[in-house]
Amino acid sequence: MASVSIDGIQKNYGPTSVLRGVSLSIADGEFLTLLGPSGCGKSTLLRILAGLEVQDAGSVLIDKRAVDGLRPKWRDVAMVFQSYALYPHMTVASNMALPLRMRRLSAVQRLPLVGRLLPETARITAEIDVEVMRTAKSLGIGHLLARKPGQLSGGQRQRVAVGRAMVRHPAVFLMDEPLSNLDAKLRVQMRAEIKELHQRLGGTFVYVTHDQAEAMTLSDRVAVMVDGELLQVAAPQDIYVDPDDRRVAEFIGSPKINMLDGVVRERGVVDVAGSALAIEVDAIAGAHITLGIRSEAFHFADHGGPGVLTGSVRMIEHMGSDLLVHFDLAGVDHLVIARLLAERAPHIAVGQTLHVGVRPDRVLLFTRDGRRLRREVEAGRASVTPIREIAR
Amino acid sequence: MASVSIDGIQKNYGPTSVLRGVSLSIADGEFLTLLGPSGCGKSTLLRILAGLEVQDAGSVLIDKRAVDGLRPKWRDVAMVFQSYALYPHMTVASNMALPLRMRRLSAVQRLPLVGRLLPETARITAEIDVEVMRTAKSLGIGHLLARKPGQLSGGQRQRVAVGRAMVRHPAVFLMDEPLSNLDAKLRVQMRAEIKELHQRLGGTFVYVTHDQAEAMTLSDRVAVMVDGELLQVAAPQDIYVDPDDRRVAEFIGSPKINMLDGVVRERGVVDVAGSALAIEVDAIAGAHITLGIRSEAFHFADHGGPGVLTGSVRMIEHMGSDLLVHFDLAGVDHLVIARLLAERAPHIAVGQTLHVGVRPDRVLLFTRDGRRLRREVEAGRASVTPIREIAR
Amino acid sequence: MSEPLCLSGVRVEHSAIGGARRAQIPATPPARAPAVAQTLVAWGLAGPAVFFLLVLFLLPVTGVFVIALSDWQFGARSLSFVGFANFREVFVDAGFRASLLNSVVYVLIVVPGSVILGLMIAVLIESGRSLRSFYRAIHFLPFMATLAAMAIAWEALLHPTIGFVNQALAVIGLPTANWLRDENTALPVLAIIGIWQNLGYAMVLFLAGLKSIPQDLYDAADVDGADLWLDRLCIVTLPMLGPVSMFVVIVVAVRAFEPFDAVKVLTQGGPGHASEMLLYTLYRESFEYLRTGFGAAVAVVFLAIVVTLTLVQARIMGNRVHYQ
Amino acid sequence: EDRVTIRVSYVNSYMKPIQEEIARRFSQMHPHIAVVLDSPVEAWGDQLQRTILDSATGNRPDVAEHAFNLFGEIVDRGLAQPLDSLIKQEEDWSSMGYSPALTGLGVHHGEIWGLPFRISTPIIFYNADLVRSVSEGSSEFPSDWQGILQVAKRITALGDQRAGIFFDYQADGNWTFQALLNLRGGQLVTSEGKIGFNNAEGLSALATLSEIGQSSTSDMPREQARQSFAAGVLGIYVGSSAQLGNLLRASANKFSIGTAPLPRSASNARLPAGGGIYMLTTRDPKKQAAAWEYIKFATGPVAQTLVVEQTGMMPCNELPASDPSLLGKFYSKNPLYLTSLKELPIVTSWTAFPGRNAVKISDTIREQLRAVVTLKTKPDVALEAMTKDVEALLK
Amino acid sequence: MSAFKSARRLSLPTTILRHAVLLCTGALILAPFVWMVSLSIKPASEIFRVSFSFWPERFYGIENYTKALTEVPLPRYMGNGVLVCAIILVLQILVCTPCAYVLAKLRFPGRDLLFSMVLIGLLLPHQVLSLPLFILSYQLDILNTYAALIFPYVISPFGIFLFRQFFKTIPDDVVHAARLDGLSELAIVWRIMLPMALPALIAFSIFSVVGHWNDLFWPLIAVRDQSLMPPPLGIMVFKNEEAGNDYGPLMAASTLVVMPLIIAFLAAQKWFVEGMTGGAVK
Ligand SMILES: Nc1ncnc2c1ncn2[C@@H]1O[C@H](COP(=O)(O)OP(=O)(O)OP(=O)(O)O)[C@@H](O)[C@H]1O
Ligand SMILES: Nc1ncnc2c1ncn2[C@@H]1O[C@H](COP(=O)(O)OP(=O)(O)OP(=O)(O)O)[C@@H](O)[C@H]1O
Ligand SMILES: [Mg+2]
Ligand SMILES: [Mg+2]
Repeated sequence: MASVSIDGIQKNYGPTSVLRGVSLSIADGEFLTLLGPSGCGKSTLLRILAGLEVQDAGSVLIDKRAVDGLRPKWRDVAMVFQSYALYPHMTVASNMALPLRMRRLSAVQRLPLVGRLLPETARITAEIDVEVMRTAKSLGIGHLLARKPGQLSGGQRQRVAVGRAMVRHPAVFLMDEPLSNLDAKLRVQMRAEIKELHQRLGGTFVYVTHDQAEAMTLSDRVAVMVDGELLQVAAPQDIYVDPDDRRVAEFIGSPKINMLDGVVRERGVVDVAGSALAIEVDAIAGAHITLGIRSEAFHFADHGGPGVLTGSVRMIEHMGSDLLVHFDLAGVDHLVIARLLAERAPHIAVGQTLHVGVRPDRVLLFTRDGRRLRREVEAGRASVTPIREIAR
Repeated sequence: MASVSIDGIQKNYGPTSVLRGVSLSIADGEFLTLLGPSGCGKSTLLRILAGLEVQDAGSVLIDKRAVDGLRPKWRDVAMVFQSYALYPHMTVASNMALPLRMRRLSAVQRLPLVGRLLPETARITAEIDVEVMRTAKSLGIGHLLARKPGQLSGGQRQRVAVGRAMVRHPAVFLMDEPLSNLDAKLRVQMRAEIKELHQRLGGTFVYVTHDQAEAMTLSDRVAVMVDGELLQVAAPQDIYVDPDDRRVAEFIGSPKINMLDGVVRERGVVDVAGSALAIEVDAIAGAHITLGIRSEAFHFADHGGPGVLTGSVRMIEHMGSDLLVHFDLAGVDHLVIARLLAERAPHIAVGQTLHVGVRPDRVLLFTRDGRRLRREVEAGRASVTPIREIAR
Repeated sequence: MSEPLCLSGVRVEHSAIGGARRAQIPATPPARAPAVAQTLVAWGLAGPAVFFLLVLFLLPVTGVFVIALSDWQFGARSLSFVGFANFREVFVDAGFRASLLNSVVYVLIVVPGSVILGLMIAVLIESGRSLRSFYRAIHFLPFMATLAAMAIAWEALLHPTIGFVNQALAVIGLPTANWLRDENTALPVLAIIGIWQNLGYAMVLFLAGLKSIPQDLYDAADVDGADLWLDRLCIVTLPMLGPVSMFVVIVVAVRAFEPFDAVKVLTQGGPGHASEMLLYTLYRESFEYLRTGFGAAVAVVFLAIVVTLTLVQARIMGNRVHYQ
Repeated sequence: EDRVTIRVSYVNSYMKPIQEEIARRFSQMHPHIAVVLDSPVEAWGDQLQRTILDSATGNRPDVAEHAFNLFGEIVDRGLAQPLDSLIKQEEDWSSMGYSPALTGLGVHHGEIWGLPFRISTPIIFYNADLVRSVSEGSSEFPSDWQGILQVAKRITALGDQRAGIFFDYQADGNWTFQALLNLRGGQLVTSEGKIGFNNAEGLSALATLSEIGQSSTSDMPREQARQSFAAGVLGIYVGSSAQLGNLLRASANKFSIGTAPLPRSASNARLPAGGGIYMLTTRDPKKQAAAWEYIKFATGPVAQTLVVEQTGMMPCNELPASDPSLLGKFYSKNPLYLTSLKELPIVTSWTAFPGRNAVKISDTIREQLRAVVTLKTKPDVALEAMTKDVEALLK
Repeated sequence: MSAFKSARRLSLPTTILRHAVLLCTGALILAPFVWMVSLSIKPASEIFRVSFSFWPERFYGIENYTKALTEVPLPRYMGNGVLVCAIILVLQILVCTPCAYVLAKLRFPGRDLLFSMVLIGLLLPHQVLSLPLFILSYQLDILNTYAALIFPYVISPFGIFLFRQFFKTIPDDVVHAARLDGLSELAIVWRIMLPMALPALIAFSIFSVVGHWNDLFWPLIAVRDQSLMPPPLGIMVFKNEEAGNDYGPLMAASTLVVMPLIIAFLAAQKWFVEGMTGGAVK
């Protein structure tokens, strides 16, 4: 158990800058997820934490100790790889025992034949076997110890990889997309198991994924990373309902958040796509802003009126209990998607006119260059972009 | 444009029977999706339609003509493959032109050097180029014609594959999981494009997927296939709300439908997990039945009472606007999942007691061996299993 | 062979349809059932290969056996079977026995030599970043080079008076030798030439094997604490190369049974029978001494050895190599 | 007249320039006959096998050179045409320089099968400078083995990679071994075709070989020995007189070369004549005439002059030696070439074991000889082994 | 890419050791080549002098190379080599690829039999069959012609095997797509499979050309005529003719014979390794 503190990490591969000064502190026992699109540098950051890669600037502290010069072995971290990286020629037991053997046995004791003869070796090996067995049992793979990885299913392999990380009780667990090789059903199941594992072990977890569902369901906090920068670090729910940045809002949530350009008419009223929405906004009249409206922030309205947007339906997707209705709005060049309860809106058909209401408290406001504009009530929580900066 | 009719198709690979008498008619211009778990025989059926595989029994009619002996080339079908199957050594233009060249140019005209010199070749080639260009433009890949597939992104490749299928105006489009190689974001976008394409071209589409979201959102009708059999063919919404079979109900919907065993206490009352639910069921008292309750059929209740289930919370997943609450019910050996509106249930925490109400009209009833038990009001719509058959 | 004809028949039929109507379903389906058609097409495509496999491999193998069991001579119009007389003669022949023994010794030197050196060099090349393709190319050159020509270079190198080897040895005060004319050194020298030639091949195969080891495994070993070069070698590299190694051993062993050019150019099997090896014996008896039956019997023995070797090794490899 | 092409197959690549020159001159005289020369093989045994193989595969040459001791094999297999009738048709045969002694070399079973093209004898070449430097004053080259080996030992002792003596025991058909036997009055093969060396002469010959081995360390391929000789590091080279021309050219006047006859150790000492005859192997009558012309030309005065001057062999035609314009003056100017010629009186035939294994037998004997020279085997042991091996192959 | 890629560079001593060892082995490996080139530019007098230096006192390269090119028909030998190798390669590709395709992608009765025939062919060392092949060439009356040099190699079981392995990695869907696009099976082989198997094709071509350019055994048996000889045989004849008297031109000729392959290899090195990775080691 240890806290992790990352301070101004930079990393370049040749001319391309992959990490541009990433800083982050992770509390002892926290489950932190690094979430971001493919190629944004998540794995690189994780590998720097593990000591597999050397940063160009910045430093890493584990348990308040700078570990920058340390080799992976001495950092007290364990890593679960996307491909599991099990040694295919070793049994599950040997795979899991390896980290312990490398630490507890001296180089001489590890020698193939000679090593066995040394007095201590047998005792230590027996100890290790006991620990491996205990860990394997706790993961439900006790009966698989004699098999080789090739004889296991995907889920079992994943458990072995976790077991290999667990067995030496590291201070920090690093996991690089450990579920992405599993099929959808299994992924959901293993997700729950990892969450349960974290609760049981109580260790510090740093988890990398590009799957938001994983990030949202597993984490204490989510760090959203785009292009080598951390955009926001917050609890999952906050990332969703209260993103700091337009890119975060757009990355999180499926279907993607609807972004509508609007102009402030007067205090409390914003003109959007021909309608005036009553939204409290701390900006001068005439300011150009962007409204982020999640699909579920819309609701079906029987007829037009103030605070109601009107468009024509272009496509309907049935999602079980809900409908995803794609509709055109005058003056908006992409389709807007509303998630409507199927029961409330049973008669919608393609080509029809649709009226949807917007819940003003669920509308997110951004400047045209992507910064979040918080309304007065929220001002206490985050830095507010002074509205004067906003170009007309 | 053509109707497709499949009649009693059977297919075995050695001893394993992959298709066990599949019959299905697809109307002219319909978008039909074959939905089923991996390995159930969807691709096999599609390949039989295309003529790439020969059935052991049964026949296929396209546009009312039996095509069983015909080679793929003469069936007037086009196929889009999961892997796109683009020719990596040819440019996008050549990839798209190939089907036309093979059909319009004679063997002699296709010869590498000699062919060019023949009088007709140039004219036909020019015609083909024009058509390819037109199709490519309509798909927004006009500027990519000179590239090779290796230089394209996943989405662009997918469009090229669709273009190659479109360019010769086939009567039937067959698509075998065309989106499964794309990442989640792109998949949603391409889904919309395929739907739009169908509306524009108006052709008959047979679409294979194991992703229900795709099936639900795209199709006019969905054919659910499990283990080489068609279990139900119906409109997407019906498949979801009114499944014929327990397997269909379990396959469709995420999270998976909750299945709770219950016993009929008396007419209109069913005992489930210690509570009595008021559910109209046409069965004698004491009959053992299974209740299928979708997660969104639960709603938050402040306190226990009749029609309310009570359990203890084991895990909470944040899903944006909703919470997925996993809870224990006395006497049920798996966790039950309820989808609750985040706003209505803000104070739930792991370990707490949870009360959830059930909407009786959303409960699906099944016999213990999996057949659907329809209630009286529904009896007109589907065959009803006589309740006397149900074992106590 | 009728397959090629049948193949063209199928093609003609298709293009005829293609000319008549395009993108339309013909009213009458083709007469042949699709499965039969596919079989015909398959055998049609494979036809030339089947023909040549029969004529150039299976027929000659039969031929070798027939000749080995008969008294047939070049130019003879008839033959009679003499049972195993040729084999009896082969096995009492001192030259053949020496040749067999030499081949075995040669293989026992060349195979481990090439494989171990090849592995060592491959691992060394891959363990650093600089000059990789340079080293790879250098070590692979002998495999490409025309051995008949290179043998002459070796001869010059090993020349007892003007050769670089003896000159160098003399300078550092080591004893010199007449390498190719000394019974004790001729075979080892040929074996060294064999290693020189095959090591590059083994190396390239190992390099290919090394490249297919996932980087993740090394990372995992690093995190697990196996971060010394030697540990990584023992825990990841060598075990992961296991299947490749078996392949390399087979390939090199089969090649090591077939040295000819160096023997022919450098020693002609001499001095004595000191460097006589199976393929050279086969050649000499068949095409120089014109002892056809004897030569064929040698061929059969040779064949038996190589085939057994390969099969045994394939069996040892067991399910690690999937040909299907 | 129709153009005819004839294919000529000969032995030894060092003959290539000479053969090409002969063919060129012949074509000048006979423009309608084109001559194609096969690329040469290096040993008479190979030549025998090549002709047999080529005949079996329908690829027979029209004229083929074969060794004196092996051409019987060709005859016995019916691969050549007798020349007697052709000779009879030649009107002035008697004045063409073919003495009965010469034509006798091509006789088998009473018929003439070929005309000799080259004759050589084994002789001793020595590096006169080296020999002088070790023989303290006496300028005569010793005439007995003991003296020769003394010199060899001294040269070997000079060190610096020097070798005293090389005896070309590798010569085809055990030619030099037969010479050692013949010089002792012994023989390789008896007239009945049995082993002729299993006796005192044989043992003595092997003993000499063994002593040669003791007095110098090097066993090498004959080409290497010649190079070493030419490079001036080998003192004495015992081999065919045919090498004289080559050695003179290769040594390029870096030192002076001397020649000497092999020591005789019996009154009835003989020397085997090395070399071969030109045989008519074509069956095509039209080609036969052309081929016959070629054979006559190649064994005639002009060609033989070339052969003698370039190699050091004896002429196979009596005309050139007596014609001062051809060889008369040459011999007086180049006394080294006379050593071999002087041996003419004691020349005898070069013999081979009968039967199909002739070549293999001589290979087997050669291996034993090598074992003796390299001191791997004692002479008596080698003699026994040799006898046993040859008997096995004679069956 | 690399197996040993790691964050940390090798330590300095290890790096030095690596280069030291590799330079040593490399030097040993190169020694015959260096010696060959060195002798090829020396006059005979320097060759036979007991002393060594790589560079000659008197540069004699031009003379030696001229002699190598004129003394023997070396250009002719090389021309023969090019001709024979090219024809063999083309025929092998023509014969092997359809068969490999059939084995990799079609299901039909007898496929396993066919494949075992290929495997048997792969096992058989070709030289063992020289005797019957020689007799066969005689019966066909093609001895001592180009045809004799070519015909035993018209088919390469190795080629079939290599292409089959590679074709197997090409998804079936590509074949299906091609059928739907209207290509005949033969057209699929030439227009789709072969271009997609380019690395295998290059690796195989190198193997084939190297093998047949360097082959001494069969030409030694099959041809007599100097004008038909491929390079190794020609070199051997040249060596015999020189009888070791003049290493200079001989080494010049050797250098000339070895050179084309080395240049070709250096040019195609990348694909070659890739092809080996893709096909052979699987
Ligand atoms: N060794 C390397 N050399 C050069 N560039 C590299 C190297 N490793 C990674 N990169 C680049 O750095 C960027 C970040 O890579 P990284 O693997 O960290 O991304 P990621 O966020 O883990 O993506 P993914 O979700 O696809 O795994 C990528 O653009 C990648 O191309
Ligand atoms: N050529 C074949 N030989 C033997 N079995 C086969 C063959 N092709 C398919 N199968 C088997 O037939 C069954 C159905 O295969 P099919 O490819 O149709 O499944 P699918 O529904 O498309 O699955 P997925 O969603 O994974 O693509 C599978 O169990 C598969 O293993
Ligand atoms: Mg990553
Ligand atoms: Mg499928």
